[in-house]
Amino acid sequence: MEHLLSIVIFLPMLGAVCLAVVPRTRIGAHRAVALVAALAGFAASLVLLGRFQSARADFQLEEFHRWFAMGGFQVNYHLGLDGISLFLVLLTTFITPIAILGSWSVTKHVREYMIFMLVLESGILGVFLSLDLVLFYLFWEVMLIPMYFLIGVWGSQNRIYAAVKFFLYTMFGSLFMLVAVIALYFWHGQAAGAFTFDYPQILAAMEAGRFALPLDRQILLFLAFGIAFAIKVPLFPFHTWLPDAHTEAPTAGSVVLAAVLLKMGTYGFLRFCLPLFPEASVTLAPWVSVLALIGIIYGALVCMVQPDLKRLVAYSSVSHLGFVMLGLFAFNIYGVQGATYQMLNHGVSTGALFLLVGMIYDRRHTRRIADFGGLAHRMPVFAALFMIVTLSSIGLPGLNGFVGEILILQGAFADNHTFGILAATGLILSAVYMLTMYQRVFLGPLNRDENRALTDLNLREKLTLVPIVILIVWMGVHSSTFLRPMDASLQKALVRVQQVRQPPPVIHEVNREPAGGGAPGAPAPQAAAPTIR
Amino acid sequence: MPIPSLHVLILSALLFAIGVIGVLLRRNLVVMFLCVELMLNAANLALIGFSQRLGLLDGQVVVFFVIVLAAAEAAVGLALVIALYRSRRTLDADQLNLMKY
Amino acid sequence: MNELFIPAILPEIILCAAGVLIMVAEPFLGRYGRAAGAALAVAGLAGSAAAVLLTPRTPVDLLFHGMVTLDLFGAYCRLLFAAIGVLMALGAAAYLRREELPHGEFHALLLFATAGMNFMVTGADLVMTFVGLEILSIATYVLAGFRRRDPRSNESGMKYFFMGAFSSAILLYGIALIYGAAGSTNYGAVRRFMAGFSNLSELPLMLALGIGLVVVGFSFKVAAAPFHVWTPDVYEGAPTPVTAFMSVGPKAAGFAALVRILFQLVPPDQPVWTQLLLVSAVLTMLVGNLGAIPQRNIKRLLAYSSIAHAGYLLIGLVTASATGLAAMLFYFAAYLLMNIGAFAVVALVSGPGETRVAIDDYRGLGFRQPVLSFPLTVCLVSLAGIPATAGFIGKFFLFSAAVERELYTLVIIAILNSLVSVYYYLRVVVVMFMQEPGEPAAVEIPAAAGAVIVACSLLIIVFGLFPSSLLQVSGNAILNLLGR
Amino acid sequence: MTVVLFYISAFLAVLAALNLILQKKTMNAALSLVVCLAALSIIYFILSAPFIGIIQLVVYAGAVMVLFLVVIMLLDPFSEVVLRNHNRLWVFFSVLLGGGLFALLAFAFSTWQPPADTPAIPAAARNTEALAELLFNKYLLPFEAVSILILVAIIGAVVLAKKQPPARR
Amino acid sequence: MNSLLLWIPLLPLLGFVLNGLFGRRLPKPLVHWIACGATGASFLLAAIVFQRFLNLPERLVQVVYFRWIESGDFVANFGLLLDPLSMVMALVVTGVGFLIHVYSIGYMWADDGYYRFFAYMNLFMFAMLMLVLADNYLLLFLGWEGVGLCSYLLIGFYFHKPSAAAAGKKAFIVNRIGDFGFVVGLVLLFVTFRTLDFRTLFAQVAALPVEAHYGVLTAITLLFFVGATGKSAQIPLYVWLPDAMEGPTPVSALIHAATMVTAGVYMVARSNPMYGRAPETLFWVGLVGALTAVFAATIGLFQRDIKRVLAYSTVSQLGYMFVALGVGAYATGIFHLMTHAFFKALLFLGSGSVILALHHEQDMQAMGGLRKYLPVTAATMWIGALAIAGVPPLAGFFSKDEILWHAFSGGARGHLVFFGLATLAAGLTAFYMFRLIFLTFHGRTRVPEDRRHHIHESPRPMTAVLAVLALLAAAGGFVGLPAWLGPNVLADFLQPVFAQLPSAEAAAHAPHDLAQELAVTGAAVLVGLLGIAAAWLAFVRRGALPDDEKRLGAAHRLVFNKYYIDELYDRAIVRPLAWISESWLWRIVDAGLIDGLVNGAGALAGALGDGARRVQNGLTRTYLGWVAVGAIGVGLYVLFLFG
Repeated sequence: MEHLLSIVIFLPMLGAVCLAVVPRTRIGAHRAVALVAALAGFAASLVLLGRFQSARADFQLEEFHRWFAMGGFQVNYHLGLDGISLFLVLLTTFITPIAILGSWSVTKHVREYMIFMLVLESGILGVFLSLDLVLFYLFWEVMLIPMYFLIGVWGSQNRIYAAVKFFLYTMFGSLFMLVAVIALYFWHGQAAGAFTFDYPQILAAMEAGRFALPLDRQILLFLAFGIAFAIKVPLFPFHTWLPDAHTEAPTAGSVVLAAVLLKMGTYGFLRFCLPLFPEASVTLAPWVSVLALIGIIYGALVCMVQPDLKRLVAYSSVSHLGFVMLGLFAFNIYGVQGATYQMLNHGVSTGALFLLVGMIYDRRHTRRIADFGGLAHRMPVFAALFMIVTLSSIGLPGLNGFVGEILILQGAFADNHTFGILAATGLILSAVYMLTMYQRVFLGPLNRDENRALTDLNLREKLTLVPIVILIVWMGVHSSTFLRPMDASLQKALVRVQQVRQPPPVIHEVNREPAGGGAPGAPAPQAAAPTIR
Repeated sequence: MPIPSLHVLILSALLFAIGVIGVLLRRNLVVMFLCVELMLNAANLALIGFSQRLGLLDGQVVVFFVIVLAAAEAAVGLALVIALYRSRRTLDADQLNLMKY
Repeated sequence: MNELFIPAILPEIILCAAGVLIMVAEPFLGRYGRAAGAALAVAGLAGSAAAVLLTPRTPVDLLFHGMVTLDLFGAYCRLLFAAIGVLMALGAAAYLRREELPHGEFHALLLFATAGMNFMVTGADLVMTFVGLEILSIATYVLAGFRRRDPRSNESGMKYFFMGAFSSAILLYGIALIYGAAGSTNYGAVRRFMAGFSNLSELPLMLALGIGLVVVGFSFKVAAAPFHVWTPDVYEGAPTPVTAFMSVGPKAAGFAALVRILFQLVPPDQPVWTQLLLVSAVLTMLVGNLGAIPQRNIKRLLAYSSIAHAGYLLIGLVTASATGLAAMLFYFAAYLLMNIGAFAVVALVSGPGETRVAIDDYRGLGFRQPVLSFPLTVCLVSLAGIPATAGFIGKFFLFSAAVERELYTLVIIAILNSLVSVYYYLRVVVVMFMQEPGEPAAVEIPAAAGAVIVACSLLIIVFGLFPSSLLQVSGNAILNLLGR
Repeated sequence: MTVVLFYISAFLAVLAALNLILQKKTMNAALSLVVCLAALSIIYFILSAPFIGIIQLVVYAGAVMVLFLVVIMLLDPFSEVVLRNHNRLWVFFSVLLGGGLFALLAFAFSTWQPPADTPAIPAAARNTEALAELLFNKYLLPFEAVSILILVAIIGAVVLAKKQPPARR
Repeated sequence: MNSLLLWIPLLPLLGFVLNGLFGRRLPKPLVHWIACGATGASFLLAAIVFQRFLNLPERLVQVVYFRWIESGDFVANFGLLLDPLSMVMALVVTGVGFLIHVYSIGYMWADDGYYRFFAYMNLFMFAMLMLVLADNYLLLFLGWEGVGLCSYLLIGFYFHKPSAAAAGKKAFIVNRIGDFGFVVGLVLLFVTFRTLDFRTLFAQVAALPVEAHYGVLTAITLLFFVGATGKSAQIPLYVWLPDAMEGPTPVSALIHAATMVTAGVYMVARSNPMYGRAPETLFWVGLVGALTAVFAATIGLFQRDIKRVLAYSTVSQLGYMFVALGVGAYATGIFHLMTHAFFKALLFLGSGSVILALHHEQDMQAMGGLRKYLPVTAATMWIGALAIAGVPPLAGFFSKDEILWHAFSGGARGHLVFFGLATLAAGLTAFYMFRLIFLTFHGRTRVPEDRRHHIHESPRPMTAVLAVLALLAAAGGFVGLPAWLGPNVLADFLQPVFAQLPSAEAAAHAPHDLAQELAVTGAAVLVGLLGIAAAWLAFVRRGALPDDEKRLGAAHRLVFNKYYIDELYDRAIVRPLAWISESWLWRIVDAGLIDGLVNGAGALAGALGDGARRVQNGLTRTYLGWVAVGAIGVGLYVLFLFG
């Protein structure tokens, strides 16, 4: 089983190959094969979970092969798993079968659809597991193509614009990343004497001091990597592809897009930007954080006025991912762990939201909020499930969203009080837009004739949602299942950036001051730390 | 008394320039072609001039090849002109703009 | 070793013999003529490839009194040309039948053109290179005007001819200047002559100008801006298989010749042409990519795309590094696969008389003709430089070479160009898969053409995922060329 | 004597060239080129390239130009437009380009410092012999290659110019 | 003990799960047996635990079950803390909760969403119990938000009514605004003390000297208080509570009177070690409480909807509790919380009984003279009204009197202002409560003829509950006798919780001027009686009706429309925000600016492309010109480099 990671990555691809030979007309078989392949992927990733050693911070289950070379250029096939990628992998393999199960409504070119879904899954898994920068880039880009097709072929009205926009936007960023990867290769090679694209090796050289990047270069590289990631996240103001893509994509496309694809961006920041360019990260953190904050508030505000369900959910992603970014750039364990947790949460919750919206879209072929109202009368189960997911999305304690949000807020606040406070407004705004939407769709009188004939969820639909709901509760109640294994790796990822930023301004003295509130009596080191009095 | 090679070369350059101007100015395909021939000949003259000045015969060999080439080019070029004329009934270069932009 | 070392030119001999044989045999073969012509062509090309492979490598570059050189670089290019020829011969057969074009002549000209290209890349003397170039050019003029009843083809041939003849004259003048300044047309001799000047600014202006004009001549061939102007018109009007050929064969040959001139005629450690090439590269990429955006005709689109690719390839020359040049060599191979693949599809879809060449004619092709649409998509994706394709690997190393030389601005421009290119390549994909299908365009797929299409797309992916061997070979070829 | 002859020929060549580009009638233009070629051939003789001079006369001015004349007569001998349809800008531009090229080349030539002592090249009968020596030894390969060139040209000319086969479709 | 404790909140949760998943298919009796059984069992458990608790040497139990959230040193356990305070709360919550569950059997019997109702109620019980039993702030916050959710669900229980749906949403969002403060306080707390656990935290806080002023503590406590204003409906976040009356009446009784809305009070009391060291905050707590008490009471004067009167009364009474907290009389605050739970639940349930009898008529204009139709209801409500008016010896008297006394005698800043306001509020309370009583039960009935014979007293379970609550409202006050009358059992019991710093109770129980205290008591009773008398004069003697109040003109309109505060919020915050979001952020920034830039870049590329291809004019000679230009360009380059 030393190829476990490869197996996880390529199992879906294998399924796609199998699908290619199933005759075109056997739609049932296409669905079954796809589902089985995706489930097999999930099973394989569970094996991964079983073999994962939580206490280790470094990469596990590594695979290393020489891949191709020209002259001195050596590109390797290097895979590895750590606490950061573990759950993202699991999330991917968990969401994909659900997304496939939620795509029964696709009747056009089912085989190709399923093939693209599976290839997409492979691509995403590759992104999370690659340790060679070129390999990473390869997977990063490859997964664009199936997504592009999924949006463009199986999407709704404005799909072509959305698909092309998605592709170009993402490509724009990632090309810069490619240049950065190459530049890093040379700079590392010139400094350390060994030319390699191997991420752990470069990092090790940095840690050992063999390779030190000056700040200006760090900033350049950070920006080049960062723009690719920021677009994927999407960080304000690079987000405008997302409402279009999410809205126009078919249900499963939106699900995968929201649940997993966006995480590639935040994952990138965490995996590459923070450890590789700590000084630049620290220097630019205020800017990133401000953008993240704008994203949180701006996304939420725009959400409030969206007339389209999917668009609303899409903008809510902007807001939620803003939280994640804010947490990452707080550079403390709460923030980063919360952010990582929030990635999973967002994957589960928003994925579920898109599934739910898809179910109602399948019935009514509209996503306009104004076309609904009072659906809870006809579809109580649906309404209840929607409610649970909504609550998860607005961070109700006891459900998954809260754990991430509170940790992020804690992290952000510990880092910068203002950021923390501003971010907390997201709590209010998310409740506003989600509950308003819920009210307009499900509550009130059932006053549209088209809605009277609606049927509640069928067994398949319930089956797609139940695992998610279970996960939502589980993650909300027993978060240590997930927090513990990622702990060591996250601590490690933070080491370098924390070394740069010292002393950490997180410890507060309870400052005593005279009754009149005059000069602070705090000793000098703490004087720099912001304190609320 | 030897001919100053500079003069030969200047002549060559002059002819070459005239050829270029002719190609650019004339619209008749055949005349344009003739101007191209003039350019080739200018090059030939330069080669001969160099050959003479350097005392190396290689230049003349090249000219030999160029003449052959010119013949071949003429054959193909004129065949193309004929084919074109058959389908378009014109020799105006400016009407050769079915494909543009 | 005997200077008249026949194995050195055996591939060309085989090619010419095969060409002549086709011409001679064709009238006697009657209805088998078509198949036999193609078969003979393929055999000839295969023979030439075999000859290349079997020829012992000699370090001597003074074969035939310094006319040709036998090195890895030349061998690599000749193999490439043989491959192009084979793909062309296979892919074009059905087209020739459909358009009722004289196939014997086509194949013969194809073989001769290949021979010409071979001379271009093996030539160690400007005269040899020039003659090779002219063989190639004249053959291509004819091929471009091959559909002689079609005014577009006439026009294409005519334009190409004029532009070609004009730039040949310039090239020739450049050769004259070099000859005059250095006293020789032999690469080695000129290089040694130049090596005598420690300071480059002492170089005779005439020599420099001569080299400049020679570079102009080949830049025309590779469609580097501003010498690219002929490309869209000529590509659009020429018969599609010929367009395919022109977009890969002469371009590769031109680049190979440029490499020889810039790194063998000019001492390789004196990259004096960098700025010029850089400007040209930038211009070429911009013109090609921007010009492609508004195109509605797929052949014209691919023409602009081929200009753009010339721009990318020029990056290899600009870097003047082993990495860049090797990347360029690799890119030749990748590029020939994707372009021939794409044009093969275009040729099939275009229909009798090449009437269906608008991009909109591809509407609904996607799921109806997957054997065409998916390979075409692969080709386009590869042209766009998206990973897991050979096109990506090529671009990756080209960009790497540029970064290695710290040509960051160039790289940024190049990647922005790639982005633009993605847009227009995707448009074709959009039309094929995503727009509502128009009238059914049932395209019959002949076996040979289908095989070419599928083979190209498969190889694109294979070389995209496992490029090692090809990279190694191209790297060695360049090291060999640079004498390292 | 030869010097005078050279300058006269040179003058003639330039004159003929100018006539070529200014002449209205295609036929006249072609004839001016013939004159120009002849003048050049004289110069070749003067510059100790008698063999090339003869070839120039026989092959070039003779055969090739005849080809041109035939084609001109075959096609549309009297249709011509010279400068009439051109805007002044284009004329200016063309002349500028030509002039620029000339200036460039002339400047390059003027800076040329040829080697001080050079062997005289064999002239007259020796010339042909020496040329042959060179052609069939050193330039054997290009010489052979040129034969392919001609072959290609023949094939091409035939393919392009032969009568249309009756349409079968 | 450990597992018993856990089952107190867990049983209702189980009830929720059962009813939530299967309730739709279960017969109604089973549904309410599950729900009431769970709550009842929970109450019993609480009682058993109480009994054992009393026997413990140290009355403090903390049990950690598992680690809920852990990141670095940020640890939040799932752990329960039982101390006198949470014990009292648990008893009140389960006790009142159980009664209201039983009441609901009758009240909700006819409703389609029977199972849903009970499921939500059980969930509420769980959340509320988590709130009071949590051993750390984060878990408290879980309960805090949980009760908010249940409040949302239950207010919007009649979701087909747009007003109900909107009211539910409003409640949630306004609560969230408060929670914003709470969360910020929470993170600040953690940043400061690196713990969220009550015991660890309070031990740290207790180690600080009392007399100093702590900026951070003031900030934390103020932020927590923001949370409390949301949950406990204080100015400025009280606006949701009146709207919350859209929910079924038992919900109003349980959640919006007896338990949930007191969570803020509980939380402040729970945090007393911190508040004790933040006198600035305490001042604000008291001030906000006092102002709210008066402000809400004035709005209550003119309301016509019987439940809205009670709602504003609740807001006002909550203000009272905060006054108590503000002067440092935590135990008194809790005492009032408890008595208020009894009498306000009673009043709400009574009004529910009225509403049920009148087929969901809530306007008091259409009531009157119901005494003879609904004798039990009338009698119990009389008791409740007397209790809230502070008539001795009913429960309200003791608690209110104690608050007034503490306000009067305490040393806190502004205590006399609080005292004045609170006394005023007491009078107003008495007035509007008896306005309610008189308008509803006395005078001539204004129920239309045809509907009169439908009026029946509520079924037995409901009246029984009313009776029990009346008993509690009447006698509940005796656990907190004033010092001159006897031992204050409750305060003594709670004493360990509030003993960490000198509290107002301690001061109050110290030897003091008995005459002064009696004077205050007398004044309070007098004010209450005055209020009752005024109401009697106006509505019995003069027989005024709500419609007649309109004659008061602008003042009435202003008060009746709740000072237009809702409209103010709408105009000042809600609409501008929506406008900015829609017109500016979305349409201009998003679609216009950013996408404009993106699409503009595309268009620019397209335009450039168009330009680039213009070069391709199809004319060979132009092309040749370009080649010549290129050649000259190369020449010039060469000239420049080598010339």
